[in-house]
Amino acid sequence: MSVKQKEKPILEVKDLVAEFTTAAGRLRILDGIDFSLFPAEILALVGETGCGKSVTAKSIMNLLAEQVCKRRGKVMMDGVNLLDLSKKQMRSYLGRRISMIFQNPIASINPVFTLGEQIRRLVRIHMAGEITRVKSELGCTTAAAIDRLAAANLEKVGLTDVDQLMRAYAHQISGGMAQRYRIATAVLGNPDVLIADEATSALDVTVQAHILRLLKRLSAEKNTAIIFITHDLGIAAQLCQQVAVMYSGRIVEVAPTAELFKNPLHPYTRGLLKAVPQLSRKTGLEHIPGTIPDLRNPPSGCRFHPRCRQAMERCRRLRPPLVETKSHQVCCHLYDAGNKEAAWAKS
Amino acid sequence: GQKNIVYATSADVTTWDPSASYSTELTYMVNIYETLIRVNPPGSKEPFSYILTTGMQASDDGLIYTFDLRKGVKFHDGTAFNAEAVKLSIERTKKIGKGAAFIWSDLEKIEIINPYKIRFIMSKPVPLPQIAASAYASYIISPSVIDKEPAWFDEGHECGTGPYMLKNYRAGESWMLTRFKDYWGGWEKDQIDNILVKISNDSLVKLKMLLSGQAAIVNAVPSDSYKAVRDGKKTKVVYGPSYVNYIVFFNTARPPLDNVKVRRALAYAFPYKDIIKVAFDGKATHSRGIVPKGQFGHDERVFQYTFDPQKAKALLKEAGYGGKPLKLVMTYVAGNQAETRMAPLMKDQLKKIGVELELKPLSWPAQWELGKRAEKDGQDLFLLMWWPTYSDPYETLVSLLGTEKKTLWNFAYYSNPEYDRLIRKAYETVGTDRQAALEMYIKAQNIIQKDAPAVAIADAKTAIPALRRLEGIVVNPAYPGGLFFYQMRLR
Amino acid sequence: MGEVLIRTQSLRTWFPKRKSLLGKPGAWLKAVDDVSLTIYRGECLGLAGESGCGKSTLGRTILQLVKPRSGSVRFDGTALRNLDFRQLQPFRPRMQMVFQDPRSSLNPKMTMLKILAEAIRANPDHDGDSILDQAVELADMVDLRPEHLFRYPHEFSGGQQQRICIARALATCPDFIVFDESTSALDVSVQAQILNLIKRLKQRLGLTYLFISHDLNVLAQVCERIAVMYAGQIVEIQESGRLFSSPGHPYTRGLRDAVPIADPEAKQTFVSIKGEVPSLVDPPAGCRFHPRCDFADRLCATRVPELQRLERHRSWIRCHRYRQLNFNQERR
Amino acid sequence: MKDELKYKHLAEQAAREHRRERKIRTIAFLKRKSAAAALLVLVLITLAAVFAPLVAPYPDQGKGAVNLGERLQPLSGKHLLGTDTFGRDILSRLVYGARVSIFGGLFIVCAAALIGVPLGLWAGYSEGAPGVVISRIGEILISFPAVLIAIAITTVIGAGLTSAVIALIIPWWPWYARIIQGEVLRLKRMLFVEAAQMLGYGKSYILFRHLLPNIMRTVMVMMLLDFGPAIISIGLLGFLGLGTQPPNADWGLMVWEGAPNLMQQPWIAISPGAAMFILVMAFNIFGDNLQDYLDG
Amino acid sequence: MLPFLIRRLAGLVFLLLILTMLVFGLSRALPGDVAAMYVGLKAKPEQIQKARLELGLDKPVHVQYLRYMGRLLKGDLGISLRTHRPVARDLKEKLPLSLEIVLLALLISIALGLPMGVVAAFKRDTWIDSAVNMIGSAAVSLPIFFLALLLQLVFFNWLGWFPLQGRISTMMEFRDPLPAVTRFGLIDALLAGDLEYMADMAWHMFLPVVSLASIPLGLVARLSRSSLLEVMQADYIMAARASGVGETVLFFRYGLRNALSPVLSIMGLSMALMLLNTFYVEQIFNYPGIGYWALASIFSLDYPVLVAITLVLGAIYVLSNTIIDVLRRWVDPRIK
Ligand SMILES: Nc1ncnc2c1ncn2[C@@H]1O[C@H](COP(=O)(O)OP(=O)(O)OP(=O)(O)O)[C@@H](O)[C@H]1O
Ligand SMILES: Nc1ncnc2c1ncn2[C@@H]1O[C@H](COP(=O)(O)OP(=O)(O)OP(=O)(O)O)[C@@H](O)[C@H]1O
Ligand SMILES: [Mg+2]
Ligand SMILES: [Mg+2]
Repeated sequence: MSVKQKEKPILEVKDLVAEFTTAAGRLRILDGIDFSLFPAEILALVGETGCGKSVTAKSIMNLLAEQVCKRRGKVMMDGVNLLDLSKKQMRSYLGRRISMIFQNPIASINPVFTLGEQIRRLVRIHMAGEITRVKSELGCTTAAAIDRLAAANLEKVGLTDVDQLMRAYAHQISGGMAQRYRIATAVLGNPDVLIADEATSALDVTVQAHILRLLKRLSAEKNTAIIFITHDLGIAAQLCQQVAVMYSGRIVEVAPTAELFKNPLHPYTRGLLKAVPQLSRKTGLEHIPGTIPDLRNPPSGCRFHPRCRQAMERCRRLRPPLVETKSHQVCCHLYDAGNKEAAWAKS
Repeated sequence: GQKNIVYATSADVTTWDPSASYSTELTYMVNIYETLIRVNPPGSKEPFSYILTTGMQASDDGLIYTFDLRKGVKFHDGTAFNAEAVKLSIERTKKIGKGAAFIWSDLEKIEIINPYKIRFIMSKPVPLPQIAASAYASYIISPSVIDKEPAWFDEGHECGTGPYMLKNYRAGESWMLTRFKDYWGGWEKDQIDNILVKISNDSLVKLKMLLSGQAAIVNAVPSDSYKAVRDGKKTKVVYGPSYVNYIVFFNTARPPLDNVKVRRALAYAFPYKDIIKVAFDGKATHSRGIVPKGQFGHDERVFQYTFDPQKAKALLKEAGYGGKPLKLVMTYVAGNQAETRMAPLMKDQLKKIGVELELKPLSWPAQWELGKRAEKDGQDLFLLMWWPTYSDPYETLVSLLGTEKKTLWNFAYYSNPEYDRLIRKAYETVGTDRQAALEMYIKAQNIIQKDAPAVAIADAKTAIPALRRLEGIVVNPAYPGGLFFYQMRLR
Repeated sequence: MGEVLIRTQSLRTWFPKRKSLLGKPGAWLKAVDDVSLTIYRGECLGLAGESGCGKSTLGRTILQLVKPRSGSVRFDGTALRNLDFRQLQPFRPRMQMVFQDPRSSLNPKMTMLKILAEAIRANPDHDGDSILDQAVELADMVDLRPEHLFRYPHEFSGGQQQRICIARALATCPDFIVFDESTSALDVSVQAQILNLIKRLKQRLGLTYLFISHDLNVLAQVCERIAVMYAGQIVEIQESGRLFSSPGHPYTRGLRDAVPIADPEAKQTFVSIKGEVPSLVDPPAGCRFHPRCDFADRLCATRVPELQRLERHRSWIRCHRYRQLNFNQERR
Repeated sequence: MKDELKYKHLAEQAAREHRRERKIRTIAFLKRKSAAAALLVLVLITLAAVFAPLVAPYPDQGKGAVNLGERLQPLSGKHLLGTDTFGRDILSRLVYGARVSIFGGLFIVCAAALIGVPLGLWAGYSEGAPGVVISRIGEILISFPAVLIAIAITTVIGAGLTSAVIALIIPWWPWYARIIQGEVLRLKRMLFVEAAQMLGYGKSYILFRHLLPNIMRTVMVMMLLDFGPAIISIGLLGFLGLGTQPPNADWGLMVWEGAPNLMQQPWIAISPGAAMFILVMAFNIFGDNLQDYLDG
Repeated sequence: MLPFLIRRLAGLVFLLLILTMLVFGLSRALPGDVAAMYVGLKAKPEQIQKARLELGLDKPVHVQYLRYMGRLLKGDLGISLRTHRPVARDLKEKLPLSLEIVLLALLISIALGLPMGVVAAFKRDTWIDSAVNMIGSAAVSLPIFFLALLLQLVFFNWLGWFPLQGRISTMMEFRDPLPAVTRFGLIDALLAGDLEYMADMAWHMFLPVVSLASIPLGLVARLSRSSLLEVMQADYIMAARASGVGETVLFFRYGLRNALSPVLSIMGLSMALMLLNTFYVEQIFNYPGIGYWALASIFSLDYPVLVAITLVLGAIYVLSNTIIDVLRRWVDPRIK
């Protein structure tokens, strides 16, 4: 954050809290999320299963039904808190300002309509201006203009044989193609923010590479800011400028990528990095002991303390504050004013 | 305008071929076709009315009958009626051999004397007038259609001399009887032009149709509703005699009903009065022998079983069935309203004398089929609704209890040579000496009452619910279910 | 080391694809097509390749869970292919498999104890009285506590479920275990736990593994040798270190380069293999990889390359041009 | 030895925990008003059926004894639901008729499951010929009107509740076979089946130890939801006179017997019809709730 | 698509073959003397014997069956034992009557049930939702004969809004019948331009159709609700929402089509169920269709009619399922 202080963030999430009401009672899934996203920035959001990455994404998009999930806090975009918007008001944001792609690309395409039908509808929704432009330029019908725009959008994400593709159904195409198609539909309204929720986890490495390259290009060309949610620290390292590490409903550390990998501050981040298998590393893997907390009765204080080797008495009682260092933001008692030295010493 | 009525009924048509007809289509047949003579209802001055004839002479030995035929009668297609038509019709019926054709089995030949005089020569002195007036197998058909197959008729074609013609036949659903302009009897004011027949098996529907005025006449309403219809402002019930009676056969071929005492015990245990009240709305008579009241052969001298549980118990004890309850099975027709009401009453009473009666309602074919095979392993009691084909007790007596090589109707599996001989003799005597025949019939019936292979429960009455506006409804038991629309007047 | 535990020879597993009207297969899906490989006792052989290339099928064929169409599998000297159900039974406990999806591998209606007991009983020479003791021992071996034995699968986390699966595989005292993507559904930290466990067990019990994964990083952690599979065929078998430093096959290289490295310094560009995975029903003629290969020439398009033995012991490659191509340089 | 005791203790504790959890869930389930109401209705009717001789005001009339003195009485204190054409107390007959509905329905559903489930298991597990043959037979039986089957059976063994029940089971079990077959085909792809195969266990072992426990839930829900249709079907056959025979009570038969009097004495037909409606509705609501609860 | 249709057709032929064998075999194996029934009440032994020869009943069963099949191929279904009319002819008259009310009932159950389910899903957990749920449960729980009687009692006896029975007013029956073009009464009346006739017929059909429609209506309403709710949870709905597709389009266009497939399957079942239910409904409303005929034939063990009806019902069952499957493929291209 400190690097880009001069720029204004395009998206700011402040103290986002999400609570689910389930049969088991109220679950506080998000426990105060804070981060900012700057134009053209790719931010990685990493963390273990169930730590709330997807809920964060869906909360930002305002996609969760109010009855199931109560949210507090702010998701600021252009000075507007998205959480305050009604479904109807939200429509002027979704797809236009902020968009999202999901883990399973095939499942996120409606199986009973052709790809063409679906993308055409989105063209109609988001590209009204272009449609009239193309119509007047080429002197064709609206339908033809829509077709043309749809095809152009598909070609932009590197899909070939577009005519045939538009006539295909979701189950007839490969995962890689499906994800390209989803990206095409997601960025068709030129959103400023794209959230990619594990967008490549279901794909092969070779296909994943293509998709990652595509996203990188997109971000560079269109100034789209991307939140890339992933398990894979490799992707975070290679694709993103900033990395946010999440643990059980909180972001425990945010830092520029190089900084984070070189100098992880939070004990959880450190553990995570040591657990990543790497071709080059010959030494054995280390793992974080214990398991992720049960959200039905989360640990008091710092939610990570039961698994933390450096846990102190304070960690058990107090929720750690957000501490800003030169390049990091970290949520840990080790970096409280009084404790700083101790922490540095230990690391 | 026209006088139209709706007749709602369950009496469906099994065939339109007058030679083969032997079932409920009789209702319509008597309006479309005619017989040479017609039996009059009991209590009439004359035993017969002349229809297609004007006179009849019998020889003393009862073997030769000569008829004078009516002149100026036309068939529905315009063909003239004459002796040839009569001869061809009867011969066709005999040849086809379906339905009630057996009534002509003692006919030797028919001689045409002139176009309007014809002679029937019999091999035995059987009661030919009754036969010629039979509700089945005695209709005169136009020579123009005499060669047609039954299938032709079954499509809804006809060609008779009757006052009504058939129109718009929709099998199992509805059809119309419409006035034959050139009917020899001529037409008067208020006679009915069209009768729409609507088939309905549901007595409730028929009741509602009648009450709402949709139907002018129906063949039945729910048993408990007769009072309401009878007392209705616009509706009435016309009662009349009927030859329909309900008979219980005892399986004499196997224990315990092979024991006459047990059979008699049962006969004393049936609640005749209750049955008449609940099943027949009080409008039936306690049977006296298996020949129904009103028919020739029915007589006060025939012994009658009455409801007497004490006696029944005593008889059972005598037969050695005093202690443990006796288990018996009774079959009856599931759809028959009277029978479904009789059965529980019988069961209830028999229980009181220590007989456990299991009720087994079946469809008619199933009941019949079981009855035919049942000597060893079928029902013990067989409840039958019966009506004679023609107005002579012989058919009833021989069919139901005469010795049979293969069971057809004798569900008692009863055989008594003396009885067989007696009724045959009576049958052959009736043409010449009616009184002697009657004595023989009474004797035969008393044999039955003593042996008790079967006991008749009730002789039904015909009850015809109709609108009060519809007059002239005449019940003629010789034509069971037959409605003579020609006699009716709609005011 | 050096003793052969498993040897397959020209193994072919074809699945009938869509039946014609008469019920005869119209076409075959050649999931495994001409695979010959050797697994030595005590080693861990990795199996890498893209999704759908037949990795799982190969593993299952070796274990005789699917019957091959032709070729042979020898386990400890015995040809397994022609054995019937009964004859196969003594071999079953000696070979086990651990799947990718632990949740579906555990019967939701059985407690962990029942699951383990079932496996223990499957071993013909198990000690009948002490099933509970053995179960406790097994639980201990996979770092679960005895009280876990009485829980149902849905009461465990994903990592714990995978531990149960491993314990079940161990219960029969096998010689050989196939791990089919056993860690790919897990989080990194849990994955690390499981990988460590697997490695530890191998050392402790002297097991032999076939370790299937699409994640080369993971394979590098546990395997001595790695086989790379492409469209039903093995294209290369290499010692794991060499495979990364100097991959022989263009496909292997492409695969290697596509894996993101968790080190921002590495500066990867995500240049990857072009094109899509070929259909297994009618794979390309010649070298199956040639349509996607940057180095293919005419020969590659027409002639099927043989799996050739490299100079180095226990290394094989299936490529016409591997001598010309030298990917010896370190990764870019 | 000591260890064993300890494990035994642990096992007991686990079981206790399980029971407690189930209890909590059950209580939550019963807190749903509709479920509780439905269950109450079911329990009441079942109790009435079981203790018919005690519950019915006139037990012998419930069994068919006539009482000509009190024919066609309207509702009154003496006869809460009036009397029928034989003077029998309708309430008593309803109570006895409940036996037919409940036990007949129970029998049909159980028998259909007992036939259908094993066949479905077999068809699903062995694929190939048995699967095809069983599903073909099922298809044929399903497309065969039950009334005709009832007729056929009636002509052989006579009309009665037994024939009606048999006639309904015949086209009923294929549904179970069909659903179970699908379920087995699904479960068969689960990896635990393969795991068991790998341990050397044979088909029947896997079928009964692994697949069967996993389909029991489906079967239970299906049986519960089938109860209503089964009861109605018995009623339908009773209505046609192909089911229970008079003078025994059966709700369908009672509607049929009462139908001719619908205009003057509507209570005769309406009470059994309404009773059947309430019972079936209770089963349906309870089944729906249970399904929700098991799925959720 | 074509191979699929061919396969289904082959299946149909196979099914009919088995059905004929079964029913034919049953009709011969079961007690009940076909010849005696043919001759009718009070038949004499020699008449029965004659009929036996006439009907070919003296031949071995397989010969009889082959003969029957031979005639069947020519469209001859034999002769009714009860009415002695060609079965095929009656079938031609009565089947359309029943199909007409069954199809109308199907139409109504969809036209009402689907919107009910959709609205309930859309207004999930509101009073509308619970009302639809209640109505749906009640509709499937009503025994059909009871419902029919109740409708008669209320709408004829008490309110007098609808006629009691039959398919047209008796007044109309005194007029000449309409030319039978399609044999569907309403359509024929429309073709003949006789709107009065048509209205009268529709008025008579109302109560039978309502009775028939009750169960399918409940099924469709409940199923479309639950299916739609399930579909609305799917990833692709979430994805479309995230791309800015409006809620109404999402629900009524994207969601509905996905939810339709199970609803369609239940319609195939409903069709078969309703055809069986005509047995009761037509009896109660005195509606002269195939159900009424079947029931009358059942009680008189009119085997040729029963065989024919079984065949027709079997064929309709398979055909309607085939149509439904075609529709489902059209709605959902994933179905293979
Ligand atoms: N609709 C819901 N109702 C109740 N709980 C939910 C719901 N959606 C998510 N959760 C819970 O919220 C927690 C966080 O879920 P989320 O999907 O955000 O995790 P994630 O970090 O995306 O995990 P993964 O890496 O597996 O995708 C989980 O414990 C999950 O069970
Ligand atoms: N039982 C089977 N019947 C038919 N086809 C099958 C069967 N099992 C696998 N296949 C097919 O064989 C091919 C190879 O499958 P396999 O599961 O071996 O691939 P894989 O390399 O393990 O892929 P993944 O990485 O996705 O697990 C696939 O196209 C698959 O569809
Ligand atoms: Mg997620
Ligand atoms: Mg696999």
